Amino acid sequence: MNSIFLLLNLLPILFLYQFGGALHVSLPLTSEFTLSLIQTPLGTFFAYLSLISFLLVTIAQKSKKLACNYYVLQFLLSMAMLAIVLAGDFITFFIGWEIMTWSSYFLISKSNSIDIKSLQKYILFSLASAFSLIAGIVIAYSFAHSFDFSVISNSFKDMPFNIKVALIVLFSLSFFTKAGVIGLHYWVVDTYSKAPNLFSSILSAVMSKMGIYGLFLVYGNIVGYQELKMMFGTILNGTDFGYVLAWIGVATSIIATFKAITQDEVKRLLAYSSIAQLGYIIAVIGFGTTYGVAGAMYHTLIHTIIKLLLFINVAAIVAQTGKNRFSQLGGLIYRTPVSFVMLLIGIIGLAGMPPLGGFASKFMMYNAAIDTKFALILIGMLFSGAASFLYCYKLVYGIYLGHPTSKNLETTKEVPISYLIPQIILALLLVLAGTFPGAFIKIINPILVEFSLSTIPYSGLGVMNSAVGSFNGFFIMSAFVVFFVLILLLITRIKSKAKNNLNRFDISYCGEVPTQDTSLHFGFGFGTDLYRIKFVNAILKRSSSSFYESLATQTKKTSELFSRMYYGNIHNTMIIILLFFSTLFFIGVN
Amino acid sequence: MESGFYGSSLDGNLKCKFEESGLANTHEIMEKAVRWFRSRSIFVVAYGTGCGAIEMPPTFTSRYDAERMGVVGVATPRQADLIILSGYLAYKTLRRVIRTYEQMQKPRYIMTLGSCPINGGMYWDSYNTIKKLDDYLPIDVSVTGCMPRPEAVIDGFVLLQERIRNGEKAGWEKYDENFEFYKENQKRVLGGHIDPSYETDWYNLKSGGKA
Amino acid sequence: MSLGYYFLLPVLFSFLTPYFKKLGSFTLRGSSILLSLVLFLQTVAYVGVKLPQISQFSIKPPLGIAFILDGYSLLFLLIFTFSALVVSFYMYWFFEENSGRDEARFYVFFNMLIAGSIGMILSCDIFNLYIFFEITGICSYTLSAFNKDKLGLESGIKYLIIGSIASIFIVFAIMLIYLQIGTVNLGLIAQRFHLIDPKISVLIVLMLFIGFGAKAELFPMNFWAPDIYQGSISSVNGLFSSVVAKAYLFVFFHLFYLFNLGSKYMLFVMVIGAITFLVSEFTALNQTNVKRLFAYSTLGQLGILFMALSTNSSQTVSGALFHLTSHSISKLLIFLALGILIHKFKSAKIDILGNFKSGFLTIVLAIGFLSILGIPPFSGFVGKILILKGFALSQNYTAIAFILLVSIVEAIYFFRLTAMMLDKKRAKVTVKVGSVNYIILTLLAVLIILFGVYPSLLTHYTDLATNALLHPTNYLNYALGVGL
Amino acid sequence: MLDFFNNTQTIHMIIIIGSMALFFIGFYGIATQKNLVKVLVSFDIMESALFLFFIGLHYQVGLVAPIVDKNLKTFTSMVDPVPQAMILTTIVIGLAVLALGLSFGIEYYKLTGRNDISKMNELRD
Amino acid sequence: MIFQIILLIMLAYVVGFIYFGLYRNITARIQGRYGPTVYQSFYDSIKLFSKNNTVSYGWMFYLGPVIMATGAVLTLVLVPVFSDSDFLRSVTSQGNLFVLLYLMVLGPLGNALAVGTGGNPFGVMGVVRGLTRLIGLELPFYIAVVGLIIAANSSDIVHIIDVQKTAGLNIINHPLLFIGAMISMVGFFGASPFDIPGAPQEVYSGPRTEFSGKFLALLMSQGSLFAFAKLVLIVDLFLGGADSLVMLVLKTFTIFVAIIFIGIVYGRYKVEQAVDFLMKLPTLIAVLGLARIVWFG
Repeated sequence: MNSIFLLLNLLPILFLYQFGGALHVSLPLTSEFTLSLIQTPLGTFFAYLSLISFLLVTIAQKSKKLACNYYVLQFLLSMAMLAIVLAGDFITFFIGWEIMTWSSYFLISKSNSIDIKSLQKYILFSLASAFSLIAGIVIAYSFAHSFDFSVISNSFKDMPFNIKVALIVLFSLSFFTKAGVIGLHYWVVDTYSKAPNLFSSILSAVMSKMGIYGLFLVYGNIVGYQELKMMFGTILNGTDFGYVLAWIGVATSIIATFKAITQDEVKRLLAYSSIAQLGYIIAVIGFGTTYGVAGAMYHTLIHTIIKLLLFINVAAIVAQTGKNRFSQLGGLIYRTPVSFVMLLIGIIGLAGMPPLGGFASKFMMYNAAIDTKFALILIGMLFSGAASFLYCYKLVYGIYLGHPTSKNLETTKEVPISYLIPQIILALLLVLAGTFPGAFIKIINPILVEFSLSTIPYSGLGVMNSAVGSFNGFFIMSAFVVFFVLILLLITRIKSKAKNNLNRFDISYCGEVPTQDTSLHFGFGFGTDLYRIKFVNAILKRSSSSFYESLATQTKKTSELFSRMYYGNIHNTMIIILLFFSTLFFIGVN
Repeated sequence: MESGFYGSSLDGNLKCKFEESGLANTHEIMEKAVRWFRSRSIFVVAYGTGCGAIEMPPTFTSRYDAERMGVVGVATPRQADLIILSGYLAYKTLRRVIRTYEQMQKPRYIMTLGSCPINGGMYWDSYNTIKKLDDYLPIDVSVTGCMPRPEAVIDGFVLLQERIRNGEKAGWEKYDENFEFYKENQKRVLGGHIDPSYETDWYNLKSGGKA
Repeated sequence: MSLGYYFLLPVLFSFLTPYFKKLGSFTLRGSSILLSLVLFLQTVAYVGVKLPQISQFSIKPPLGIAFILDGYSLLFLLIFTFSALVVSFYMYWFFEENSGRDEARFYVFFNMLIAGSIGMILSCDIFNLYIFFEITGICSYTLSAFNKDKLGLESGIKYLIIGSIASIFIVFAIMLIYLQIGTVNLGLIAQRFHLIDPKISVLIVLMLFIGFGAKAELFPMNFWAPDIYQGSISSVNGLFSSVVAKAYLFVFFHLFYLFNLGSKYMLFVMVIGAITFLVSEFTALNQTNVKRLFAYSTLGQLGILFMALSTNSSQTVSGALFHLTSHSISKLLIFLALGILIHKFKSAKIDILGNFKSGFLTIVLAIGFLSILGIPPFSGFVGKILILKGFALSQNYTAIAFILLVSIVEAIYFFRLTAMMLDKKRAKVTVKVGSVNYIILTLLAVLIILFGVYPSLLTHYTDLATNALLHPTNYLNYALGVGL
Repeated sequence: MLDFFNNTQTIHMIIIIGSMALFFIGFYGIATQKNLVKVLVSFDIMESALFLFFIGLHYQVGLVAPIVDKNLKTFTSMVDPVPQAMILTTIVIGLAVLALGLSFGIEYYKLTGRNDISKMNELRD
Repeated sequence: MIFQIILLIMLAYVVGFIYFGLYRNITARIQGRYGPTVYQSFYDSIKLFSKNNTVSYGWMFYLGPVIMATGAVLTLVLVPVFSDSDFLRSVTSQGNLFVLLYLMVLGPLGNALAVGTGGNPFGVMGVVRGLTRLIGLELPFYIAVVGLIIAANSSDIVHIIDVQKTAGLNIINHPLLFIGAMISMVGFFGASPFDIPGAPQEVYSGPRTEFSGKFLALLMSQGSLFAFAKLVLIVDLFLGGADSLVMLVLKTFTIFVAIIFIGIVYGRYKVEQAVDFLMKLPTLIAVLGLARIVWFG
């Protein structure tokens, strides 16, 4: 079963490769709308991104015995995403969007840990996103009289200003919900953490990117960055619109970062981290400059790789140990060393450390912010980046380092090879992305042309150019490796009888002798300091849940109020009908 | 364990190479240099038992300033070269002291303050204090007095530095050589509940977990 | 074949039912299936024929009685006969499982119900329309009281009381019309309606509005509707939802557009529809009985249809008719599938029904739910997007926002049910679906997907229907007997 | 004196007033009465009022009933037959509904011992 | 080039150790003590390298200090040391200020892995405190750096140095940024009042709890390299770089002494106090400086 769907997942990649950018299909659905698929550089980028992610996740699923319908739904989901990114009109886009919504809903429901409340959260937010999208679509249609992207894009300039704003707000809301912007992220964490472990990787790595794709589509293609600039005016070197968007993104990333640190469940942490990373993308996506777009695009790529890697890693560990909390894990480094190295590479990328790809993408975004002189935005991004080290460390410490918190962790075996293969591929990609950041410029330039922005100069595979400085990823990577090896050689030459592999209880513990029962794992002590910092405490103690909970309560109350009318007294119903008639009659006659 | 005070500070192979190439003299010089550096930098973990604990702060602070001789306090036994036991040791304390001592990296030294660790002092007939610490742990320097003044403590440091410089046989070597002896004595006072010395290689154990 | 057979055949079968009963239950059930099949095939035969078609009895209209089949009624005819066919197959299974029930009573009124509903949409004479209205009404009262227990009888009585009020209003209206114009022919009435004194015409319109509105379950005249759904068996619920309510809706808008009422009335109906939609969807949230829940859902969908059909724009109306068709199919699917579950669990409480385990039922129910919510690639999506598109073209953004916002409320309970079906933690009871049900539910699900994937199949007919509804010139000509 | 009544206008006026009075009696009945039988009776009264109203308004002095017998000389001398036919049909329907309602009521009364329509509220969530 | 790198590392090693010796000495003098010799840190380092034993808890524990040292060396190599010479210019042009900002954290994070592997909860507590402190600590420094980058419109350090030649030193042009950066630097040097992560009394000297012998020596050595690199960075950013060794020593020493004097007179903040403080006054100062550049520059 797995192999069949592996091949099935491979097919669209080959198909796309075969077409090589010239795909243009249109299929009349009714006399009024046509389904059309057009391959643009932007769409192709996202198409490969999602398809390859699905392929890798399918490889990882080899060791799980999944039912056929799971694979079918997953394939449907991948096709829906393909439809979204290759869509040439809004109807195709929306159909793909909704199929994505429900097929993922059914996939999430296959998890063992899911409950109705989380499912409801997921689907309601997805539908709210979809309905906001369709509202935008029909409003655009009412002016353009077509669902076609190019037609809407052409007629956008002639729409009234308030309609333009309404369209941008509606589309943005829809895609923000998918990407999990703060305030609209209420569904994200529960869903990511309770979905099937491997499917979480798809949710975080690919599905949230559909929101990003939508934002690119709307800002870049439908509205156009030039038009955004003309509509809203400029501030510093960027647009007003971009500035507002950037604050939304930065707030998202800061708040989510702090929330991530205080999580005890591994996947919840990853979910918040995902929100935070998408916050970066949203922060720069509206700049409307070459480097803004490039940064957002590069971070999309890198975040997809990292989150796939991390979620697959965590899924493997959860499958292997049956534990999913930091307070229940720990000390796995000597039991599952390969997994540890993979996670390590992942978090180095996530933290945006130089030799790996994570840095190149962050560098691009920072440069975009400097280019537009959005200094405070840049500070916000750097700040959230600094805070993110804490959760990166929590991730690796809580699972792999420290002490095992239970007996069976001491006998855990290395995770199955099918989990490791995609991880190794992704880690290699991450290393390559850091070593040869210049390769990305070649990918991004056609997209920049599509958005009619200036392109980035290309000077060699290793060099990442930007408006305000460049760096040589290849040099830094090789220098790092060389210095590392040299220092390692040096330190191993000093034979000061390193007493290797000590008993894990032989630690400086104030003269005490810790035993099996001593709580030595600091997995749940993380982030407690944060509550005492006033600013962070203010973030942590607030939650969007109270708002949505009260919304739910209000809805329920309204519902109860209305259902009180339907109390089944036929006599009163009759009187109401008669009164209604009389009222209407008097209104009508007068 | 190599003979010689400096232990394996230099690579064994390197030493052989020195000797083969007729540079034994160089080796000698390096040995001396290492000993000198060791004597100039002594990291102390101050185990404040008994009344001597009060003498240590003045020793390290402005008035007597042990730091000028390279003697500086650290928090963990892993980093320390010297442990100062500043008074009588109850059995309970002894257990911790042994643990701490064994966690220190060789070369490691013990310095005691006052008479209690030497002969029990005023606790000579106590039911739960150690009378003669040297039976349980090898003492390098005993500073006598009840209590010794900081000057005396500093004198003890100087003595220790001299002994290190001269390459005299130190307590930790005795401990290694007479390990069984010391363990027997420790067992006698601590009963059967002697702390593990962590000889087992936990991380390579297939079954894992057992110390 | 004359249109009269649409009425005559069911009535004939209805009267022959005691005879069929003597021949055995298989014949009885088979006769109903045969009747539905014949009617459906006859309707299918009309597809592609030049419309409108007229069948006159003895005297030619406007004096005589006639049945007219135009594009608008053809669509409804297809829905009704198809629903009848599906329900008759379902009832075959139902009576197999529940032997000992009064089968003959059901079939008598079932056949008559079809006759009445079809008569209502074909009749071009307001008095005949009233008669069919009453026939449908009486049959529905009896069918809703098919379970002769407390609940069934209560629902029968309630339905009967409401029906009586509605019929009094309609009779009054018809009398006033006749007094003013002196005719009962719809064509003539439409032609001369503007001649009536405005005050009287307001009264007439209001009376018709109350009469048909109360039956078509409009707020605030629909407080009875959930009770009726709760008290009757689920196949009858399916009939009520996809046939009876739609028949009243048909007449409502048929008269609405024939009388060519002004935009003030349109706005009024739209607002009433919107309120119906809002109130019903919110109320549905609070339900624990699955039949009541879907009754409210039906009311809500009728609300949308009222909103959309009253716009007088061909885009919206066409979309609404598409949505109506898809809603009929979906609700039929849902009620029939629920019928299987209710039969198994002997209860209609959601908490209890959620414990079933059947992959097939889960899939078809999910398809039904998604379709009603208007999620692609199911047929409901096409209907909803067409409606929204229509509203967008008339730049009625309030309606769009309203529909979308309330749809989220609708989604709450639909997905609560879905989540309950998918919940692994519940104690699961395996439910076997018989082969008959397997076939009909699959058929319905396939239709939902088919119309969603290939809407041109249906849009052709909805466009025809829209044209016939909004521009009834041909219909009027036929009704007036011009050129016959 | 009696000629005054032999006037179409007057008769129509009386019929309108009378039938409306009857109608509102029925109206009052369904608005206030909770006994199922009384409600059904009220409906019947309302219907009857409508019938009277309709038939009455089509009556004109000097015209005969549209029944083909020897009194009927010309078609112009009879009242409009359509209302008559309609009312006949309607009466039949009304009767059927009434009968059905009463039978429901009887069955219900047998099961529960109640016939108060405002207390029929077992159908609720 | 390789020769130059070795030269630079040796220079940094020597200067760094001497600075740390001076640090201890000056501290002692301020406290009214005689204090150790200037070379004391060097003695400590040799002694630790020559310890007979060193505990290790496995390969990650082994690699941690190595990663940290690598980070320090890489940082050192990428900071332009001399302003007007080609000394290592081909190397420094491969990176930029952002690379440095992140490289400065790479080492500590690498070491944190080793601390975690060591399994000592006190060590991890120290790491967590350090990372928490980092949230506040980096803020003023980042603002200062961003301000300078925007002012020079380049993240290339050499360019920032060159700009100062014509436009005057950044310490004069942007004093607010300098103040912010200096307060951060106090923390980066692990000086009071921001020295909570390694508090010996509370968390058993924090991240270094389990390190002994050559690992501790390596950590100390990289610390001095790193300190030198940071000082050179500050000099490059605010004092226009140094064109000769004498100027370099002079300028770095001035900065160093300033940091010592700030650090020595304060007690130790708790971690939340430290972050709270850093988020308020220094950040405000730096933001004001930044606003001046962005809006009025």
